[in-house]
Amino acid sequence: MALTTYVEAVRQGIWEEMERDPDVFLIGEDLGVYGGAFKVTLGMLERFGERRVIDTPISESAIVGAAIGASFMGLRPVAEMQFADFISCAFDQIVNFAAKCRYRWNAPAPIVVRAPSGGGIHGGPFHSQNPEAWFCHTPGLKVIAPATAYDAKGLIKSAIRDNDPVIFFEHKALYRRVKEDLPEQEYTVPIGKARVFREGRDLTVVTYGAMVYAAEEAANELAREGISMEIVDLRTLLPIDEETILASVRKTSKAILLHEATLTGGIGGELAARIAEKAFEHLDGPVLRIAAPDCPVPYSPPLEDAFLPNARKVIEKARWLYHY
Amino acid sequence: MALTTYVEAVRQGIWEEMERDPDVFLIGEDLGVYGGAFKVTLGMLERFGERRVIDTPISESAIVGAAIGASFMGLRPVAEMQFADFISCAFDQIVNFAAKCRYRWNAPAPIVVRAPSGGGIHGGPFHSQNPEAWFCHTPGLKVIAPATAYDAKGLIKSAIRDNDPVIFFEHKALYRRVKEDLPEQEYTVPIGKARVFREGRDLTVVTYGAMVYAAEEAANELAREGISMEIVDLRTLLPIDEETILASVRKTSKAILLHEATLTGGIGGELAARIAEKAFEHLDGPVLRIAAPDCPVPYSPPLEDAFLPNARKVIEKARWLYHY
Amino acid sequence: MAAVKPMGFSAGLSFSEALDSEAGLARQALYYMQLMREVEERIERKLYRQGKIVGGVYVGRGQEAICVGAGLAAEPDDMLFPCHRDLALYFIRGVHPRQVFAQYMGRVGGLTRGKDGNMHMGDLRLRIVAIISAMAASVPVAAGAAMAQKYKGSRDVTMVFFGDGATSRGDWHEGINLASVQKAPLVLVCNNNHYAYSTPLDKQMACENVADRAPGYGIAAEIVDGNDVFAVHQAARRAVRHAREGRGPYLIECKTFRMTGHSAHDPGDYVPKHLWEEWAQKDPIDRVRRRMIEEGWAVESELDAISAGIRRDVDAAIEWAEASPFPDPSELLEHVYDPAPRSI
Amino acid sequence: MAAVKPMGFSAGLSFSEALDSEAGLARQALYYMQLMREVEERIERKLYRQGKIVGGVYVGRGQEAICVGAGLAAEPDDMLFPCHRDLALYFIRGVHPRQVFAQYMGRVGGLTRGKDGNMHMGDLRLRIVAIISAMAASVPVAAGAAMAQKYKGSRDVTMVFFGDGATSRGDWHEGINLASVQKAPLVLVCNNNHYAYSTPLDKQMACENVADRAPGYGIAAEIVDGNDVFAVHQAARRAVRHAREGRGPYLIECKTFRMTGHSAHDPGDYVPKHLWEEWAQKDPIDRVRRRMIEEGWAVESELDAISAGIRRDVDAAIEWAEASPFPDPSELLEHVYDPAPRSI
Ligand SMILES: Cc1ncc(C[n+]2csc(CCOP(=O)(O)OP(=O)(O)O)c2C)c(N)n1
Ligand SMILES: Cc1ncc(C[n+]2csc(CCOP(=O)(O)OP(=O)(O)O)c2C)c(N)n1
Ligand SMILES: [Mg+2]
Ligand SMILES: [Mg+2]
Repeated sequence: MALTTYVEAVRQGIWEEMERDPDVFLIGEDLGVYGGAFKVTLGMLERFGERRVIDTPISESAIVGAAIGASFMGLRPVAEMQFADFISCAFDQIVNFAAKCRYRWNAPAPIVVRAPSGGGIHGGPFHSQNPEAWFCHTPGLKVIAPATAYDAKGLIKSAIRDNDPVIFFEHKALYRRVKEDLPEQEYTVPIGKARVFREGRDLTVVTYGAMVYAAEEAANELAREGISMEIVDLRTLLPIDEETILASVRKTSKAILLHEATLTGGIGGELAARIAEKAFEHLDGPVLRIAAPDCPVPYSPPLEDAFLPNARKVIEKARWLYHY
Repeated sequence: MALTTYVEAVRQGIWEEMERDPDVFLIGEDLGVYGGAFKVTLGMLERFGERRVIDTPISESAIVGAAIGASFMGLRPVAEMQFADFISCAFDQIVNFAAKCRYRWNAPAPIVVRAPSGGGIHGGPFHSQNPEAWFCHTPGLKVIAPATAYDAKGLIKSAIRDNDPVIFFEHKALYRRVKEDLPEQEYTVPIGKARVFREGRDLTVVTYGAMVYAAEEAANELAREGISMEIVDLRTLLPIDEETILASVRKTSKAILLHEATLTGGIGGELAARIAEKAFEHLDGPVLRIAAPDCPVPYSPPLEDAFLPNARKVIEKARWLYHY
Repeated sequence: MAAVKPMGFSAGLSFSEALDSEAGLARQALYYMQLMREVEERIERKLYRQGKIVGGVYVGRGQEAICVGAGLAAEPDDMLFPCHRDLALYFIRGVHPRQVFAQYMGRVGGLTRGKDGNMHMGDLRLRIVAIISAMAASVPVAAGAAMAQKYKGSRDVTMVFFGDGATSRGDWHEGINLASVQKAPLVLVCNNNHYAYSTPLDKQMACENVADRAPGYGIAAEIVDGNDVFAVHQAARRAVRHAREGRGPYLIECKTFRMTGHSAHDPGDYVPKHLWEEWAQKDPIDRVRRRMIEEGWAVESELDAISAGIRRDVDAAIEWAEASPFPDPSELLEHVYDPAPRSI
Repeated sequence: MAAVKPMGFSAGLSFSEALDSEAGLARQALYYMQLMREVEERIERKLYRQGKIVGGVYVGRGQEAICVGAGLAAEPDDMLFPCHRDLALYFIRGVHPRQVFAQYMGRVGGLTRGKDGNMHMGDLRLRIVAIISAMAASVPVAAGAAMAQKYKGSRDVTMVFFGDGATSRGDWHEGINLASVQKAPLVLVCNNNHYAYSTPLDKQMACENVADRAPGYGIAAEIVDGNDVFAVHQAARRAVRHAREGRGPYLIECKTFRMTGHSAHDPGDYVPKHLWEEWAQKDPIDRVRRRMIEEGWAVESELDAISAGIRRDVDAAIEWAEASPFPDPSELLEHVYDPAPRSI
């Protein structure tokens, strides 16, 4: 059976939802003829027509704003930011309007904003960011960041069906690197549920997105040294699946939070806080974080390599923590 | 001697810098004739003229963008957002451009963006937010949130002189509530230094802005019960003065992080993470956070009262932690 | 065009006349304009000063002809996006004044149950989208609503209201441009009241009229006397027809003046006195009233009776609102998310 | 107007002729256009395919007349805000091609020492502001630079470059509007190449020309043949003069065509073939060259020698760039903040 890439998984998920529900439509830049900057929407114009695959001017705020407006009318818009970095141009519409509509006046805004994020592609300061933490600090939103093709497909489908606004981060470096066997039958993956990606005894790494693979590589290496590392893949970043995280940490007694986004103010802080409060009695060592350092994402390979967290950095910290 | 309010302290600080440096100018909405929505710039048009007190159209992104452009030319712009809530309209200019200029191409962007923030004034979901965490997750920015009139004046002066972009949060509920004796002579307050607002032995509350007073009220009450609570007022939120925080927690062994912004993804997480990593061995109890719950800021008084953290909530948690 | 079915809060008022006759329009328009004025006067000049209003107060005094004239040109299925000086739109759609008072007082009887306040209210069932506080943010949202109307093949249109100040925002530009490229059925109603807060027009824009921007979007536009409810209404009808016919957005610029400060805490003393005086002569309510009497559509006593009826209704509405309870703190965390997600 | 003092990388070229004569302009323009074309061809068609370029590649092939024609109308103290197809502006300001190659390869010899890449470069000493990746975000920033020029009472102006696509962004609107209200000395140069990535003009805007938006801002504007470097230059001179005289912003819309895909990884196969063919006839470099020979300003062999000089310079520049080291990882955290804050 043919393996499905991460990018193809997202595409399939959207495609299936477009087939299933005539109210689902796409809005963004260069989605139609071009199939999107990363070709996620390739072929959709031919299949679904201009009515449901809307190429817009370069107007991120209007793309999101229009999606919200259409969602009030019963439609299910899937908006694309060409790069996650440009989501800051639509920030007000997302955090001040979409996130609050239900709360303020009981008006659901079931939109999905897709945002290809992440580094490792030499995109430099404007095409590599991981801006998820901003949105995790915005009640009313849901935030998703799948690591596997299986989850990418299952979660984009759930996101489209969800009745709340969802920010959906797709990691660019995984688009073509990750390949999996996907089920023939339809499936969805529930929002708000983390997954134990790999079981382990000695310590827990909580992570998501591309860093799941850095953790995996580290775990393989550590296993050879007899260190058994559990990996929790968050999948959904908001709401946080605290239960799964705490269960793992209570089991292993040691926690590392790992993300590609920069350290200060990143999601690692939130997770550490929850662990330090709610698993305090179970902790056998300091709660560690591994993240990119506090600077923009640099362009040149030696700088970007130094910037990005990787297996080596995880191994070092994990060893230290194991021996703590 | 006359007491100086917090709002007047900010005003004096800006005024003095305008007198001192002809390159300092103001840009924003309704600053001139009207003196600003909160009257921070009252009288400045008369004193400094239209050239240096620029009323703009309703264009937050252009206000910040123009400030950055002017800063490249050697000027020292002080931009005002009428309410901090509208800073999301200028988000891209701040986080993607101002924050990265020095790093990307060695071009300093010494701007100050002033943003009246915070609840307790029945402003509802659009006029009460505390959006500081977004900016604390943006390397290249400095973020300030004074609690006292003394610090408000000293820090706005430092912010204007600083060579990096500064987001300066002024808490609206403190504007007229806080009154202090200020020194006759000129002074500044250094950016990046927290302050032990009140010394204590038994536990530490790390906080900032209006919550310093909630902590103080709680500390007074707890003192009567024989519980001695130390209060650290961060003053600068980025860069974080880790040293002062850790010193306090190592001394008291117990930490509560308190902020008015909503819990998840708030600065409390970052602080908790640093404590749980770097003061782990000193901790005699879980690291606790007190913050607004994860929802928009509601309008109606009973809801807003339930939303805002206050002395009572601090007392409860502090008691629990003390007896832990 | 079918007349909008109004509530007619005041028992004494009959809406039998169709909007198609000027006399009929005059009656309905006068009613809604007066109701708006009365409700806002109570809020601003009484309840606010009594400390009964929880937050800020922004009124549309002197501008009532705009939302009333335009609002009466919309059909019940059309979407409305009011701005902060368009209170009458709510009444036209059947919101009761008591709900508005309760809203301003933060009571559960308000449209948002105290979650949000003052004019920040909406109800999708009534096809009114709540104000978005960031000026002009509603324009792209309205563009999307209009695009959805087209998507669904309906004949409905969307009407979005904003001030001159809002036109400086990037969202205004992006929203209109997108709507125009998409030929979405969007009617744009600008209340150009010459000020944005304290900022006069010449500090906001270097062109003479907001409508001068329409050619840059390839959209139709016209300028009307915003204090003449008949003129506004006719323009709005043209605009609605244009949009309904699939010819894309249509901008109406209504020249008017804000007869108050920006909000209840602003005396507006930056406004040259002569402007207050000039514009007071053009009061849109006086004008309709005078015309109705001149044309013989009504006699003075009849109109006085309507005013009296409104005052009585408003008295009762305030009483109702004051009796409406504050929300219970237990409601604080309700409706942040969908409590019962669609099963998937 | 004083001629810009150019670098003249190629030893064989003399810049003695002033820009005021058409012949002089032609020589300089041809040189910069050819240099830009040669550098970009090497980057896109050689180095990129050899995997030596680190990130994406966007070139201005076929559009060189715009940045060259406009850039030569600016004086050295004027501020420039290039967009991503305006490489020659850097050369005009004295950036050496080797720095550009090093920049694209992520080496320390690039303008940003590898911190940023490709055309994302700038240098305040040369009065070139680095590209802001978000389209049109540079417009408010340029407005601010122009406001500062006025603030300081200088006679300098600011020139900002952008494409048709950028004009849909809110920042474009806010920035021009603010600059206009402030009568800031801002020259706006639009390269209207009929596409934004894969999106043709009619999906971006419903008016015919970008310049149709100028009246909405009360600014002067003109439309020129963007493939005619003489026309662009004269328009830019008018614009600069207008701005320098304190008459506010001036928009030049240069009609042109992008003779490539959006970037090196885009074959651009959504572009109708006939458009490529039509526009190939209008190549701005061919046109200057032909005219120079027709007018007798130069003979063919002379021009060939210049081309050859450029090729040699570029060969050497690439060699230099490839020898430039990658940045050391220890530089990662440099310059996030001011390392030595002004003492306060
Ligand atoms: C983006 C944004 N910035 C600032 C404000 C604060 N504010 C509220 S109303 C207003 C003036 C609006 O002027 P205009 O659009 O002309 O409407 P008017 O009040 O005159 O009816 C301002 C500046 C806001 N609501 N949104
Ligand atoms: C705000 C924003 N959205 C999307 C992009 C991605 N992007 C880069 S260039 C481009 C097209 C630009 O078109 P135009 O302004 O016409 O310039 P051209 O490339 O045609 O010269 C797009 C969509 C971006 N850079 N910024
Ligand atoms: Mg106005
Ligand atoms: Mg273009």
